[in-house]
Amino acid sequence: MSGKSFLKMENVSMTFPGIKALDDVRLEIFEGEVHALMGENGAGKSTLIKIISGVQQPDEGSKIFLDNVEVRFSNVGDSIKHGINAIQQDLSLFPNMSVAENIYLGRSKNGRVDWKECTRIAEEAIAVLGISMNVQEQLGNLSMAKQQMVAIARAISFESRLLIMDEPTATLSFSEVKMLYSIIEKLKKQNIAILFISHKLNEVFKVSDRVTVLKDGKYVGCRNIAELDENKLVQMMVGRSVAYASLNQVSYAGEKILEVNDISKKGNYKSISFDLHKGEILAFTGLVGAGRSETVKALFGLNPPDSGEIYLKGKKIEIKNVSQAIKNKIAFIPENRHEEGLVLAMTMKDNITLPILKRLMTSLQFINRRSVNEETENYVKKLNIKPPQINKLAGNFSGGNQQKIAVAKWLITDPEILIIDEPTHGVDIASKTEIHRLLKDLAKEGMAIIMVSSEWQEVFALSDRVIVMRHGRIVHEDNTATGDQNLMMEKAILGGK
Amino acid sequence: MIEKLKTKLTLNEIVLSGAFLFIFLIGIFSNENFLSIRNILSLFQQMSEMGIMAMGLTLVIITGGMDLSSGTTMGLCAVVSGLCLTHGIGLALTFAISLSVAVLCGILNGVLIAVVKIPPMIATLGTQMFFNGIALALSQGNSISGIPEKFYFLGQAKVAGVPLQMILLFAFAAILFIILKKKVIGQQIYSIGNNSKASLYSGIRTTRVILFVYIVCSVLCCFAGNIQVSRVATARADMGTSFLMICISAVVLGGTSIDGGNGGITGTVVGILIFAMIGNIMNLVGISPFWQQLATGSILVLVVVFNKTIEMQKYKIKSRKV
Amino acid sequence: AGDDYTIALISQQIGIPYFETSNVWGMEAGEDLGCEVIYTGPTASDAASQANIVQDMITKGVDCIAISPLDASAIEPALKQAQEAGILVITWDSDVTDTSLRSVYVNAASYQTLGEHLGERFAEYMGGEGQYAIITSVLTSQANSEWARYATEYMEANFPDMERVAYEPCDDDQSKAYSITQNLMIAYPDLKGVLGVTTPAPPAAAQAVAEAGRNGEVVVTGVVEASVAKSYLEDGSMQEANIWHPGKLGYLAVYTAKTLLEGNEMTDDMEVPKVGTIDVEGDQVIMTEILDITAQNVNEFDF
Amino acid sequence: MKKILERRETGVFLILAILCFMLSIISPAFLSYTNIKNVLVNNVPLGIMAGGMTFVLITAGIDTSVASQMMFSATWISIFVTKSPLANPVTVLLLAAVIGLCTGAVNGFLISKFSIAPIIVTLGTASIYRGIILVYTNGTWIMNLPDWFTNLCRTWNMIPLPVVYTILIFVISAYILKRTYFGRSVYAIGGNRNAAKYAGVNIGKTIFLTYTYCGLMCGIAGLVIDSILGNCQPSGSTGWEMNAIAAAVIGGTNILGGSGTMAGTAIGVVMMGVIENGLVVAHIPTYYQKLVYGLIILVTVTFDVIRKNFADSRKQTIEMD
Ligand SMILES: Nc1ncnc2c1ncn2[C@@H]1O[C@H](COP(=O)(O)OP(=O)(O)OP(=O)(O)O)[C@@H](O)[C@H]1O
Ligand SMILES: Nc1ncnc2c1ncn2[C@@H]1O[C@H](COP(=O)(O)OP(=O)(O)OP(=O)(O)O)[C@@H](O)[C@H]1O
Ligand SMILES: [Mg+2]
Ligand SMILES: [Mg+2]
Repeated sequence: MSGKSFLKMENVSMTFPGIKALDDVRLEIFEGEVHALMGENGAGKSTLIKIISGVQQPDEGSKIFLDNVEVRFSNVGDSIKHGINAIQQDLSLFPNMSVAENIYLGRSKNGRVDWKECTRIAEEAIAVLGISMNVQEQLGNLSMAKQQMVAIARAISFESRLLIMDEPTATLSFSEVKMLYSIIEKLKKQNIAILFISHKLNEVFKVSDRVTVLKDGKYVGCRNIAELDENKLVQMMVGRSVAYASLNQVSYAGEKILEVNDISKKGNYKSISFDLHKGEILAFTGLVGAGRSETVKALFGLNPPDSGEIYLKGKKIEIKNVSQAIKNKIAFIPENRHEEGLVLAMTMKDNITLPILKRLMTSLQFINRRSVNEETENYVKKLNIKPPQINKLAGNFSGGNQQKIAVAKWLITDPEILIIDEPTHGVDIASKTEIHRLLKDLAKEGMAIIMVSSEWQEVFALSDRVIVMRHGRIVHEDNTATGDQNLMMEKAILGGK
Repeated sequence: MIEKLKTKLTLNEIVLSGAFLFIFLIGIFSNENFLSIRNILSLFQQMSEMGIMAMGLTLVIITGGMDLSSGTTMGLCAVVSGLCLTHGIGLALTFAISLSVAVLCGILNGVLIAVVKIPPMIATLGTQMFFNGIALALSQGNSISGIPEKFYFLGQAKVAGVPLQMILLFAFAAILFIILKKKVIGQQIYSIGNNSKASLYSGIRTTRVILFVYIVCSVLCCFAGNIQVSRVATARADMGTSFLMICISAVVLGGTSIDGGNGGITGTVVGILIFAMIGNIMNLVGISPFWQQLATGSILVLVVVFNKTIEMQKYKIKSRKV
Repeated sequence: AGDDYTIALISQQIGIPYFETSNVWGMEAGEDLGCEVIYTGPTASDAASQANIVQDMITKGVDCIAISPLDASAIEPALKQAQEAGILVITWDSDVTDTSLRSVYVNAASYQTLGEHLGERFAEYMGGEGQYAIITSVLTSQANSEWARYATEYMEANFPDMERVAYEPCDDDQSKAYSITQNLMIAYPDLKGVLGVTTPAPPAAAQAVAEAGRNGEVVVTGVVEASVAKSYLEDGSMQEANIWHPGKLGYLAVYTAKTLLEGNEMTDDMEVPKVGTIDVEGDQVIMTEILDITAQNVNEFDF
Repeated sequence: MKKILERRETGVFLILAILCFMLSIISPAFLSYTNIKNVLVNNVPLGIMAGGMTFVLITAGIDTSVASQMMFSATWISIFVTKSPLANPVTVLLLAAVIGLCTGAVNGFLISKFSIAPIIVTLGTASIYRGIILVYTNGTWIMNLPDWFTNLCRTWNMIPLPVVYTILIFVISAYILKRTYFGRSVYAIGGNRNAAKYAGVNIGKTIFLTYTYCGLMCGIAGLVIDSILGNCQPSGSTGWEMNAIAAAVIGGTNILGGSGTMAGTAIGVVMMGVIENGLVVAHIPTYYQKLVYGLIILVTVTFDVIRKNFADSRKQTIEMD
């Protein structure tokens, strides 16, 4: 692959107060190639693409060339004009607007909005994806997966020469991912370059032609994918090799702790029944939008069922709100750590101790700073949170470490049942293995864990039992070790009989 | 020393102290009476009602909320106290009744906001009119005079030369300071202001905390109302209604972010003090109160803009250095 | 320097035409008499902030506080402090409940006198019968409420055929007074008169009446300055304005203050320059008549 | 048809219709031409302000200075028409527009340039604008505006002109919101600010223009209120900013940004006017009017939020067979 150079960046640096997110980075993208950008959490990938798409301006001295002409993007409009479009990491859409308008917005620069044109463009874009959707529907009414598809439709509907995707597959499951692959193929044929960010190595090897690796804001190297294998790539990213071991051989399952009997909620989940044992990791999987999050939220009092029963250690309980769930020693780590998991503007120690603050009091009923620090440091060590600065704001940690903080925050409550939704969502490979090991250790100590995951690799590597959901129902249940993986996938896509 | 201060104080605190000193100096040079003990004490006496109300608002605003009804809550409590007192009800019982009315107001606000989930601005805009309506209906629009003299202690008594309400102001400030900085509920208030969803998932009873905050705010308004009733020996339904905007301005001037999540009591007290000093100085110098309005608005805008400018500047310098 | 007195002339609310007239004349009195007059007052009808202003005036060390209290009792604690500080306190325009707190009350007319006079004049235009409404400033305003009360009581006692159907506040906002009058004419089709006891009300009411084409059918009178009332009196939408001369009252307040500060006394039938002869009854200095301003004589007034 | 039923405005419109029906039973005069005209004309200045406020609220902002801006413009206009020989309908309209654009632009500049919370900026500028006119006029009224000026807002052949102007302004504003890039950017910013940025919307410029547009509305409202009343009270209309917000919110504008329409705001304004008028027409004693007023607003808003929460909780969050 030796196309013409489309985008070239040299000496790119980006400084935030107190941190240098990018330090003298370079990147070159050829026309019509798929270029992967890799690196650990916080390596600066998102920052780099924010610069390419004009969201942020780099430090002085940074150079960007398009077709070998130096350019400066002072806002997003500039980059769009040059044919650069991006799907940003966090879903960037407008819930109050129609699908059509979400796709159309940002186009009309001469002041007028042409609604017919708007509908036409949107319908075309949706058709390209090969799905059907009413484009007049308000976006907020759609499921997360469909919203992600709209984001993709939006990006490809522009006449772009470079399409940037920052972890587009993080919220997609494999059937949509497959569709994405074929779209990428199609775009490539039209000589459109694609810059692709993902933490899923298999994906990278599947679609990309070349890969650039960043580490701690610095340029590590750029290779043809053919020169690499997984080990070498991980070596480049992390600086050491990481074994992605399968941990599910050992099961620590003990006595039954939770029994869910035929719970239903209109429009959310239907006839859900399952058991959970101590020391067991039970995975809920399926396509995105299958209703897994809705189901597990029911156990945490966030989405109480209309009918059905829940038994904890043989006793019937009702979980109508979060505090009842907590009283029953259930913990829930939500899938979106920014919106739901962490208080980003508070320090790590305040985040971690938030749920148990009442226990850490002096005799005068004041917060005991010493025990807060001790407790936090205890978990920092236990989970190997880096950097171990307990007074750093949670928002200033990298993604993987933020996830660990979220985990720590709940472990500190010493739960009997831990529900974790997408435990490694957006987490880099090294941190991912650490989190996996951590979960397994917790199971070993007797904790019952329910894990929701869209990543098959993760499911098969970690869980003892799998429940496959589709359209709000359980369609399949099996032991991971002995079960037929292909059958499971099939069920998830096509549903049970 | 200065270096130490620099690391200890936030930017906003430095700017605020600067503004405070600046106005203080203007006061000293414009009128010889400004620094007299008498004036300082009367300054605090005048600002204490507003200060107490602003402290309640601070709590509410830290949770990311807003209480537009605080002024009319104050008027309602004042009228209730006035009616009780003029109908021969004893002091203790009067306080109890007035406080329960405040608690009810707080509960109504809290329920509308935390349970029904109406945006705070809208919910309290409604209760603002509603409480004022009740106060007017109760008092039939009259100002209630003939408050028994035994009630005067609250707003007119002095302890060792210091007005009682000034002592109350600082007592409340101290209590709220401790609650915010040292107590669990304080930390919960901040965390709700930062991310209420994450707080809920952390097991914080957000509904309760929000209820608590609105009740505290109403109770403080009740104190402010009773102090004013005692100070002017009259109760009127319109008491406190002119405080609202000044109090919100002072809270923000004091460094509490209107979006919630940060801020504190000290800043609010300084903010109110700045506004009170402006009025005081202008009265002493004999400038038309219309200028006060102009000055208050300008100070607010100037300080906030100044703050932001330095922040941006600092940001630039820092990024160049690293 | 002994005669270099500073007098604080404190009104109920600054920025409303009535008190601005007092302000202008009060300042003039200051110049004529060679003393410094500080005119001030709250920007909104807020009794507590008037008390704050009194406190600041005490601190400032003025020689005399001449105040028109917003609320007859709310101001008393502050005036007590003034007295304790040895400051001469007089009231003007309206009085305090505890009369021992001030030396003299410079009185244009008591609440009762003006209230009854308003009622009497209004009733005459109404022909002593029919439905009427009163528009006041805010429900909590003492002076306005008292005038309305005395006027109502007077009419109830003397004209049994008159019926007060509404009593509405206009927040001293003329656009609100205007729409209230319109609403009243709809709500009470037989409405025969609107009495405005606050200055923004009568002109706004008159305008609403004129626009409805009911000049004369609906009587409008009330408390309002000649200059504001002029055009409405002339086009027949307003019948009469009843008021004393607020400027002269301000002048007299300053004059009285200065006289008392110098250790002299105000005496009955005294001739005050620019004001005229005054009566003194006990501790009240009374500025005689209430003006009845009509289309015929409106040009004689300069305020 | 289903669309109409789903729309947020329909609910308020129904409440309004029921209210009007009840009032017309209590007093037949309520539905008379004169009364309807009065309600509409009297709420024209509020309506125009609420129109500007709608733009601001949709961006998730707030403008607490609208009443001050309106009186700021009203005061200078009244001085201009009474003093200047140049005054004629064209120059007055120009003046109103320029003043409004200026006051609005100051707000917009401070908010977009320094990214300060709008409520703070506008609280500050509200006192500044009001302070300036009060200091200048000393609070005295400006009386006897000339006939040609007041005739601008007279009723002409049974057609109240101010209402015509307002309809015109609302139609133009609705067009801007619905059909222009600027209008859609306003929604985008309120709906998801970051996403708007990523979509290439110039946030600063749009915010600046929004507040400037709101200022323009206030400037025109100042002209209209002068012309309707025939004189100008610089200290008047205090607290109207809250009424403007309430009108927009009752009309379905989301105070958290992202949604709202001019039609809704128009209904909200009429609703506020009808309540105020209705309290008098229904002979509710003065002392209880504010109580009833507050209660109606509280109930309307609560009802709407409960309806929405309920609808959300029943929402199909996943596709089920
Ligand atoms: N606005 C900001 N202010 C301060 N620091 C920032 C800001 N944005 C990013 N950073 C920091 O810059 C570094 C790079 O962040 P970036 O989001 O580019 O990482 P990433 O490679 O995309 O990671 P991930 O895989 O977790 O998405 C991180 O240390 C982050 O904390
Ligand atoms: N129409 C909608 N309105 C409101 N919230 C929605 C809607 N659709 C999805 N969500 C929320 O988005 C989140 C993810 O939704 P999704 O449809 O992906 O459910 P899921 O299958 O349970 O999640 P996942 O498979 O990604 O773990 C859920 O918390 C859900 O409540
Ligand atoms: Mg990233
Ligand atoms: Mg999910």
